[in-house]
Amino acid sequence: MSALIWAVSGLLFFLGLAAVVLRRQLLAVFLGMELMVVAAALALGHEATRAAAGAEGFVAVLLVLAVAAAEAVVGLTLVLRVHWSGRPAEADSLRELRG
Amino acid sequence: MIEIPLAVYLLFLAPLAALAVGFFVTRPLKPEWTHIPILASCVVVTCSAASLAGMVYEGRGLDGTLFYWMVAGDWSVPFGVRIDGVGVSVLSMVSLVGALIHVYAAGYMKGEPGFARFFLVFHLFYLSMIGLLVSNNYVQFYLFWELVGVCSYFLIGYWMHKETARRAAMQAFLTLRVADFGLMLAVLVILGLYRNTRFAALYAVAGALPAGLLALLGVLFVWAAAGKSALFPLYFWLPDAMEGPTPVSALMHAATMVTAGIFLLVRSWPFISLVPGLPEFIAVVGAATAIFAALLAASQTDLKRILAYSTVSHLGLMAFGLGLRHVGAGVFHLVTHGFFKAVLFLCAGILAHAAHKSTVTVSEVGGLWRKMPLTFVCFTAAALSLAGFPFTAGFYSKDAILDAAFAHGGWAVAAGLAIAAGSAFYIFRMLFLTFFGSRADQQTMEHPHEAPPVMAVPVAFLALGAIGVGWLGHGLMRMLLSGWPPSVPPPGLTEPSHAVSAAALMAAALGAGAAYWTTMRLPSWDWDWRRERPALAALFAEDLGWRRVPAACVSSAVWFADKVGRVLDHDSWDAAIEGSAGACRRVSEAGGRLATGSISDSLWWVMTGAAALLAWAGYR
Amino acid sequence: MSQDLLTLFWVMPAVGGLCALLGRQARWPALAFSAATALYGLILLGPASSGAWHSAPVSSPSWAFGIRYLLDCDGLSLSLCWLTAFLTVACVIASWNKDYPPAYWAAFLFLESALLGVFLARDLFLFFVFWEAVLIPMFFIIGLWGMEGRRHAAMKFFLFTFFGSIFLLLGSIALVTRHHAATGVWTWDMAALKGPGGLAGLAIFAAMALGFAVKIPLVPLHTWLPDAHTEAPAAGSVMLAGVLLKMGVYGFLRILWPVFPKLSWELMPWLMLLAGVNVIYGALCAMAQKDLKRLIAYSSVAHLGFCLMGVLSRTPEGLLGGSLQLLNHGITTGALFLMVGFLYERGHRRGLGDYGELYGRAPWLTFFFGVATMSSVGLPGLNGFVGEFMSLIGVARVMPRFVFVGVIGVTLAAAYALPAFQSVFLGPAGKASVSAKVTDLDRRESSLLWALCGAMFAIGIYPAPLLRVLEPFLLGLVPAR
Amino acid sequence: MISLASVLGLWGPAAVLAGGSLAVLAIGLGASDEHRPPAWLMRATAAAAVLLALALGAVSPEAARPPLLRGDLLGSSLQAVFLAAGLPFLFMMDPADEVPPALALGSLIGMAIIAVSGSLLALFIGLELMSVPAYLLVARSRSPRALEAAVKYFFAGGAAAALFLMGMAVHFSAAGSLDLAAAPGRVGEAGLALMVAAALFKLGAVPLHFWLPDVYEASDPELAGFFSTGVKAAAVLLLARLTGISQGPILAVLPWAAALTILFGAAVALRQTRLQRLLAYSSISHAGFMLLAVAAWAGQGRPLSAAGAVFFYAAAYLFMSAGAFLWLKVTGLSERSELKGLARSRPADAAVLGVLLLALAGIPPTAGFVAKFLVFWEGFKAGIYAPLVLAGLGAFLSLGYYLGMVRDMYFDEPEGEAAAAPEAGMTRRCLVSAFAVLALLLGVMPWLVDSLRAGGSR
Repeated sequence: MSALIWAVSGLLFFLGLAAVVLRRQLLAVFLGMELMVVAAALALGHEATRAAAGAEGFVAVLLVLAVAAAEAVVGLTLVLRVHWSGRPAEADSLRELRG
Repeated sequence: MIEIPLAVYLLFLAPLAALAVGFFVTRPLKPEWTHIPILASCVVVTCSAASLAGMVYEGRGLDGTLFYWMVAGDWSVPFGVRIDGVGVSVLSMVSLVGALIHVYAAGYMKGEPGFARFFLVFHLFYLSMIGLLVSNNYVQFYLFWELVGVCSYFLIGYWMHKETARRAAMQAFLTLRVADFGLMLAVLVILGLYRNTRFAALYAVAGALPAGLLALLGVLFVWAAAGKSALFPLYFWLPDAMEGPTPVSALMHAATMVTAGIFLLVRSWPFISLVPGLPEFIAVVGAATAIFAALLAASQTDLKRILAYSTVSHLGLMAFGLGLRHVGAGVFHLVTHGFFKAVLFLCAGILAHAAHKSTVTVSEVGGLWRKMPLTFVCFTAAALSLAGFPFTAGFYSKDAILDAAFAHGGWAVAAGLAIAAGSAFYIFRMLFLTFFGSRADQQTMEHPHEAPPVMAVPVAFLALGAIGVGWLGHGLMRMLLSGWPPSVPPPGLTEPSHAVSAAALMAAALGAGAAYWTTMRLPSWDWDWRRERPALAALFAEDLGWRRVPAACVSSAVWFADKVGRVLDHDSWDAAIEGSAGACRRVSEAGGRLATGSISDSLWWVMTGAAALLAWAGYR
Repeated sequence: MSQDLLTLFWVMPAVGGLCALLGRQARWPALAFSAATALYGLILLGPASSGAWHSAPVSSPSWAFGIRYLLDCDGLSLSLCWLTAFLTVACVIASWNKDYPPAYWAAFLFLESALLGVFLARDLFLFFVFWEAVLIPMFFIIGLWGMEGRRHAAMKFFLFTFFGSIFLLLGSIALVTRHHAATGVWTWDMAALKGPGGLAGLAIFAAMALGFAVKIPLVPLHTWLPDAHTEAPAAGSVMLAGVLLKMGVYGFLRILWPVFPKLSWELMPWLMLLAGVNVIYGALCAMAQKDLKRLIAYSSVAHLGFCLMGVLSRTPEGLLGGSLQLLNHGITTGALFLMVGFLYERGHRRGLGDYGELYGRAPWLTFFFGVATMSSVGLPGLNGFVGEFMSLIGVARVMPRFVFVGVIGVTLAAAYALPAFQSVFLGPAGKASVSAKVTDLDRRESSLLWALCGAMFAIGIYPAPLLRVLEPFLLGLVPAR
Repeated sequence: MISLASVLGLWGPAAVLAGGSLAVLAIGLGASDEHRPPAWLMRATAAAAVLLALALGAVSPEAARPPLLRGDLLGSSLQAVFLAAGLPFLFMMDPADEVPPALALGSLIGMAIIAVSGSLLALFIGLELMSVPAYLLVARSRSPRALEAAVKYFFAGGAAAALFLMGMAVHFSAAGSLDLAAAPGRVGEAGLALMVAAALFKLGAVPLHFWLPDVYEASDPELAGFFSTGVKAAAVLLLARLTGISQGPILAVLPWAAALTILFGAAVALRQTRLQRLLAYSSISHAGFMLLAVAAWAGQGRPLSAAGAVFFYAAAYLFMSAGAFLWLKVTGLSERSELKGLARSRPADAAVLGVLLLALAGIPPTAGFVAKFLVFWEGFKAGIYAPLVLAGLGAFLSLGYYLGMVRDMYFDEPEGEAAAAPEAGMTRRCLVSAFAVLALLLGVMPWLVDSLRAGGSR
């Protein structure tokens, strides 16, 4: 059972990773990031059931989701600011800082 | 501690005091009086040399230390004095001839702009020559040996405005420096193995030295002597050194400095004589130099250059005598040569002084014996002594060498006779061209006048010496015995058999006759062969091509230095290091370009970094 | 008490530097403090020669890891301190009537205080701090008041020495940690440290030797020297050649020999080879130079090669000769650079062909330059000869065949020094020559040179007292073979 | 039983900071739009909160065992460093509204949590709490490219956080608990690797550093100063905590990563023309040295005596780097070419920057030298020789630009008219020169390390 969960979590993590690295649009990258966080949360939740240390795992999942939410707020505002500034929300449009 | 007599201290202190007074007192205040304290010190030195000679004559030699010069823990180099036969005999000649030449110089150099500078350096040379003759260990010997070289640089180059004088001074100094390489290496090798270079200590252990070391030391000493005493390979600086004023030529390049080389050989004789074949080698080199130089002397037109080549020839002769293991004969000829060569140089000086030029060529003089009788008489006396006519000093000392040549037999006899004939030829050619019948195309001097007394008197004294010194031969030999290292056969002076004297006289007469025939009978012969065969004349002017060798050495050294200095050091190695800074810049720019600024690239790098860490953790 | 006396010795110039910085007229405090330091140095002779400092009680508390503020002064250190102090006074006087800002005078005093620190420090860490602190003032002296290419020369000087001192630092740390591993004691005292044997010892020795070699300079690492000397101001080159080059050989003597007695003896032939290359290479490069200062710089490379040869031989004559030659080279090359500075002040040119026939216009300058050239060529009777000759005796006692190279170096010395002297002072004045502008030395300059030439003659004629001062520490380095 | 002292010691700083941030926000909200509260008030309250946190931090907590939290000396000393880093940031901040001080306090809270965290979860929360306010602070900077930098920082930081999470999960599966305890087996080590990667990202170690130059260049100088000192000290602490739970394989890679970071940072900084970007790359190089210090400390089995090097480097770097960045703010220079001939036009400023640069280069007698010496010292004791030699070469390379800037200032003639010096207040100039003096003094009086060593060996 746990192998299946870990496979799903690994797959999700890898998909998120691929999105982060390969996709051009910022939102797609953001989604990839969230996907990786969710994969980690899934793994954590599963392990929490098995672990003997009580509720530590579950508390961790809750806190991770809270932190992910906070991150999302900040991330989306930044992406929107880029959009409003007239530049396409693409990774390539933000290349002035170089060298 | 051996009680050191006052005379020894005077030898050093008098010149030092004179130099101090000269430099600090008379030079700034009254430059033309600089020679007064210096002449006084010459007198003091000559007297103390005479007293030491008397002391040694009675057999009381001396070898003591004045003070410790270099010191390092238990090791030290003393600054000492060794008064023995060899040293004192040459010392007395040098001090006497030197003093007289000082007097002569006072007259000759009067009115010269650098009068004070000249006399100070001249006397410093005098002091260092004396120091060299009385020092008791090789390090101190090397000290004065180098000092003499430096003084010769400043004296030859006295007339700095003349380009030829400057080049001659530089050539002399560098050649002597190359020769001193040998002496310094020898002294260092001795110090390296024995930590002590006192002559007394080394003579005692001379027999026990390993053969290889002895050979090396011998060769090095000969190399050093060849430089200083102008033997064959390194003689070319001496003729050019005539650029200096005549007193310099007289003192240095006739009587004293050039004999230092021979003196070194005599001082190191216990080592040289133990090396099989080395004395013969010296004899061959000496003879070759003598004949070669005599030939060249005969072809020169400048009076002083003739005498310069004659000095080279006679130094060769001394080396020849030494080489034939007749040390006494060599030293005796050294002493007599000092006198008559000085007279010849001083007379040439008087002629030049009269013509108001630094030097005079043969074509400018002629038929002067009536106008300058005293100079003529002194010149002739010295010329006879040089050629070796009976009852002159040269006769006794030259015959002693010829006697050694006859004893050795074979090639030595031929060489001895050739030298005798050659030297007679060139000296009488000079005598006839200068003092008798003026040639048709000669420009005779306007109004030749006799030299002032301050120059004439010393010449006269020296001429007497040139004649009389010969009779002191036996006294000299007795003196040489005192302090002579026991391991070597004593330097005896055999009475030359009548046959030898006759043969020598015959050769000399032959030379004189040939000189008479070529100069008086065929008046223009001396000039004609030069015009008809310019190539031969040029060859002679270049010392039969030998002058090109040192010139080639110098230019190749400068070329090599430029290759190392400019090409290797500056253009390639330094450029490589500067280049490395450029390489850093290129790496830096490449690193900068790596940061493309796009988000996906930086994320890609983050992921690869994490993957690398993961792999590393997994792998270990 | 005794440590504080030594602290006062190196602090005095630093205080002087501060006064010079603050005061408007900087040259008077500079002269006052540098002269005071020089005189103070003489007072230290008494205790130094009797070795009173070494037994000084360890009063200073030890900072972390055994590092301690430890000063000591024996014959070798004291003589080098004298050289530093007197050369600084000479530099102050030499640049007296030039309108330099206060920072110039302060830089020289800070430089002097750092140099004194180097020669007095007995704690390896303290030695390193002073060793690096010397770089900053020298960097500014070359960079701010140098000639045309000063920017590049200052950077090259700093980077070269810094590169060497990184390895010196790594080597020192490795040495101390290895010493602790062997003896369990944290100490940085040079006298107490003993280097490990085997490969580790070799690595540490190589690292520290590299740090010192850059300073000597040993040939492959020497290319900073000609640039630094040519571009530094006259007084700057005097200090650079006079004292900074000595720190390298001093490092070998003070640290590497006592810490690695056996290893340094085994490595002696290789280092001797390097020193020999130094001598010949330096002389050949000097012969190829057209600029007077570059020529003297390369001659310093050759002279330092002799010092190193002497020091490497580990014989009484060699050690004392090498150390004496350090002082002699300081005096001789200091005088040469001073005079080139005076010449540059007048003619604003440094080339060999730019002058000629100066003996008429500047007889005293010619006399002093002649004496200095003869001393640098090694004429007996002057100081150069005594140092070089004793060094070569040391070499002859240890590697007889190698002394051939040394004597060739001595002969080559004449080949570059005398033609230079002759073309500048005696030779013909070409059409482009500026000899017309050259006037003779004034009283200030000639008094300076009289002192230096007096020292040359004194050491040349009677070196025994100075050799006795150097003896205490050096004779301890002679290995019991 | 949990004693009051330990609670105060552990929770105190974070709580006070939180209170301060709320107070600042309250003042901001309370005041209506017309009469805004005085600009300095917000920053003063924030600074007061930080000072109080510092005081509480000084109360050294015993090793209490409440859940999630565990304090030790290295934690409390590095906490002092990043709290101290906050002060100049707050002081030099342009007086706008209440948001930047609040964000700064938020970030400091995150760091305080890392300092006292006893479990991986607390570490993650601290990491995130430190980073998120930072994204916003960068976005609010005045530079036109601030937004671009903030976006880059956000996405890179987010990815790193995700990695950390995944590593935590993997480690949790192996260790069974989130405590900072070593997990058996290869799986635990793999999880740790991911977490260390995240820590290295935060520190700016080379392969993961590409975000750092852009962020430092676009943000205001005082913010960049805060990042280079405060955030980096926290990242070092995070890494130090993580090395505690490693069996060893990860520890072996740290020295090599450090050496690579030092060399790469110094090399690229050589040719930078914009000063803030140059200081960014130089801070990467210094991060490499701190990484080397941590590696040496961990290599020796994490003895407290070896922690002195980590602490002293962070402390010395605080003065040097913050000083340099604040110098840029005070003098308003931005291009390296503007430095030419500065010694003539503005000697005082040139002298201050000169001392700071010599300290950054690590030339005795400055604090930078003592810091580098300690790193070399601990490195040798830990036996990592080759990376040390590379670090030495890196220090040599860094001399190229540090000394290059000094050379430009002192030896060159000024090009073009000197940039008009902004009317920075005298107090700000004194602060910067104070930093320079401290950088010098720390080098000469290394008693600081002695006292720590004495404290540490207790």
